[in-house]
Amino acid sequence: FNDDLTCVAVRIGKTPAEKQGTEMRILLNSDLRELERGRRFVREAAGILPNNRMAAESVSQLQLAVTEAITNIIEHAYGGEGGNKIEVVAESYAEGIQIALHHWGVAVDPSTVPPPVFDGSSEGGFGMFIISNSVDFVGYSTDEQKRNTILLIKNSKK
Amino acid sequence: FNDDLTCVAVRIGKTPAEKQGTEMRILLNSDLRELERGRRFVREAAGILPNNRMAAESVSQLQLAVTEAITNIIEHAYGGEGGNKIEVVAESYAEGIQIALHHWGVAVDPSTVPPPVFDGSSEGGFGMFIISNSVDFVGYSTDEQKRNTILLIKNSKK
Amino acid sequence: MKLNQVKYNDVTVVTIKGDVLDASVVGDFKNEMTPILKSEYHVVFDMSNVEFVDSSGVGAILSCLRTLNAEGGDLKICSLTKPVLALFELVRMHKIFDIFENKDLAVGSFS
Amino acid sequence: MKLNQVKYNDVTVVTIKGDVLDASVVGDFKNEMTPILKSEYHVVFDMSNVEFVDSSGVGAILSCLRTLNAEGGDLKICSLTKPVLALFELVRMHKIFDIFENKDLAVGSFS
Ligand SMILES: Nc1ncnc2c1ncn2[C@@H]1O[C@H](COP(=O)(O)OP(=O)(O)O)[C@@H](O)[C@H]1O
Ligand SMILES: Nc1ncnc2c1ncn2[C@@H]1O[C@H](COP(=O)(O)OP(=O)(O)O)[C@@H](O)[C@H]1O
Repeated sequence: FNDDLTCVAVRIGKTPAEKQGTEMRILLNSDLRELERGRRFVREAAGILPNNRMAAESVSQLQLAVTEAITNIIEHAYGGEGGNKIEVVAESYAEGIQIALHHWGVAVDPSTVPPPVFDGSSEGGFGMFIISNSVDFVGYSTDEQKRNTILLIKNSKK
Repeated sequence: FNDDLTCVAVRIGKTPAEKQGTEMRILLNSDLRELERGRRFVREAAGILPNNRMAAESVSQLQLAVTEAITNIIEHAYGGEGGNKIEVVAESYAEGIQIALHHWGVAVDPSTVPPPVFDGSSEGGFGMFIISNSVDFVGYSTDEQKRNTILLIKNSKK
Repeated sequence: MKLNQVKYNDVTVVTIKGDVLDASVVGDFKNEMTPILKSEYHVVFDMSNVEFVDSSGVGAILSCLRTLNAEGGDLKICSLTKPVLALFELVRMHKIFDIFENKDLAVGSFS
Repeated sequence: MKLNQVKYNDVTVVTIKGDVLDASVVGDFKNEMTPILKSEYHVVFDMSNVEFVDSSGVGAILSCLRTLNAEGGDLKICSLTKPVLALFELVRMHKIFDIFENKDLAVGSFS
């Protein structure tokens, strides 16, 4: 990790996030208290383009997907252990927002995850279903440096 | 540009493209003869994951969108001038493929482009319509270094 | 997380005062609910302040319902904000919970 | 780009021999078509070899149709491969062109 990223992460709480054109980055700790910052980051990314008329409902859905993804990274990929990093990169387009969540924990093969049980008998297992149903694209990948990416795309127009 | 990219571009014609985990890159010249290489690159990206069962029809549609996007970059963004670069980056997921086309020419605001005329009276103006209708997401952006990106996402499952 | 409790005869209305019920606060929520679930049978969650719930929040509310049901009690929910209702519908929880537009209807449903 | 020409009475069947008709070859295609459009009135494009067409290819074929129509001639198309037919439908060109399953039907349609 380079220090610039850390610097952005520190500053985003106070000032508008560092903007690189239409790209924004934030570095989060593997701590559930970071979820609020993750959602604020999404709100900022949604507001970055003057003509990006993403409906409030769509922004909420993207925030929900990002919350679930960060929670899964912290709880499952990092096994609930603090001190690990999650890098979040947003690219804003008039047509929508792309959010890439990078982590260096355990990868998941989403095709092995069973669908949720909706009969009220299970209190968990809804996260990945919620993610898939709140955005227009979700992809999971791992590169050769063992960096995992969860990629989310949300169209502005529904 | 760094030389590594150029190197990849040179090699892709003969060997499978350089693979960085699930990411692939290629550097194209602003020359319409590069279109075929663009399509071959898409085919390779579609074949990179063993469990990426992208239907042949979807691969064709993504190839079509990439062809139209490269053509637009060469003809409109670069005004038909040779000697300019187009960097193409593919990220493959089990769930689909993301293709980013980067160029340093004139940006387009897609909201200003009129929809095509379908009555046979016009021989052009179909490109952006075809792109939008051949992929699941298309986004246009420009960063502060004047690098333009056309981002295309194609889901594996239709 | 601070919960507000008001009793209407044998119905306890619990108002969630924070605007978020996500994985970062769900532990506190469950802890604060434990004594309430031990002492009460008829509970209403007034969620009018809650603008954001995630899957762990849904799971925690479901857990309250199951605890109460196991003791012969029941849980009703009221005043869901738009995004929260949308989530409940997405995970089909509108078929599991009795959801009411406002507190009065939820309280009244117990009698 | 090489075009193959065969005459059936007053109908000229032009077979596009390459498998691609995109912006990189559309200039050649138009050049090679120019003399044919000048001398012929009834033309069929046999596209059975063509696996890939882009918007400029569609535009070029449209241009041939318009040239022929302006002289009182006509253009029919046949044997579209699946991806090419999909593109024609996407840009509604199946409503502009007479498209036939095979060469015989296309040639026969002129009589
Ligand atoms: N990012 C991730 N990294 C590793 N494992 C994950 C990840 N996301 C999900 N999982 C696995 O998939 C399962 C289902 O996840 P999810 O649908 O979010 O429900 P829950 O988190 O409630 O279990 C998890 O229990 C975990 O085993
Ligand atoms: N990448 C681009 N860069 C600059 N201008 C573009 C780009 N793509 C499209 N345009 C503009 O939008 C117009 C419509 O493009 P398109 O729909 O592809 O049809 P055509 O290329 O046949 O004109 C173009 O004529 C051009 O002015």
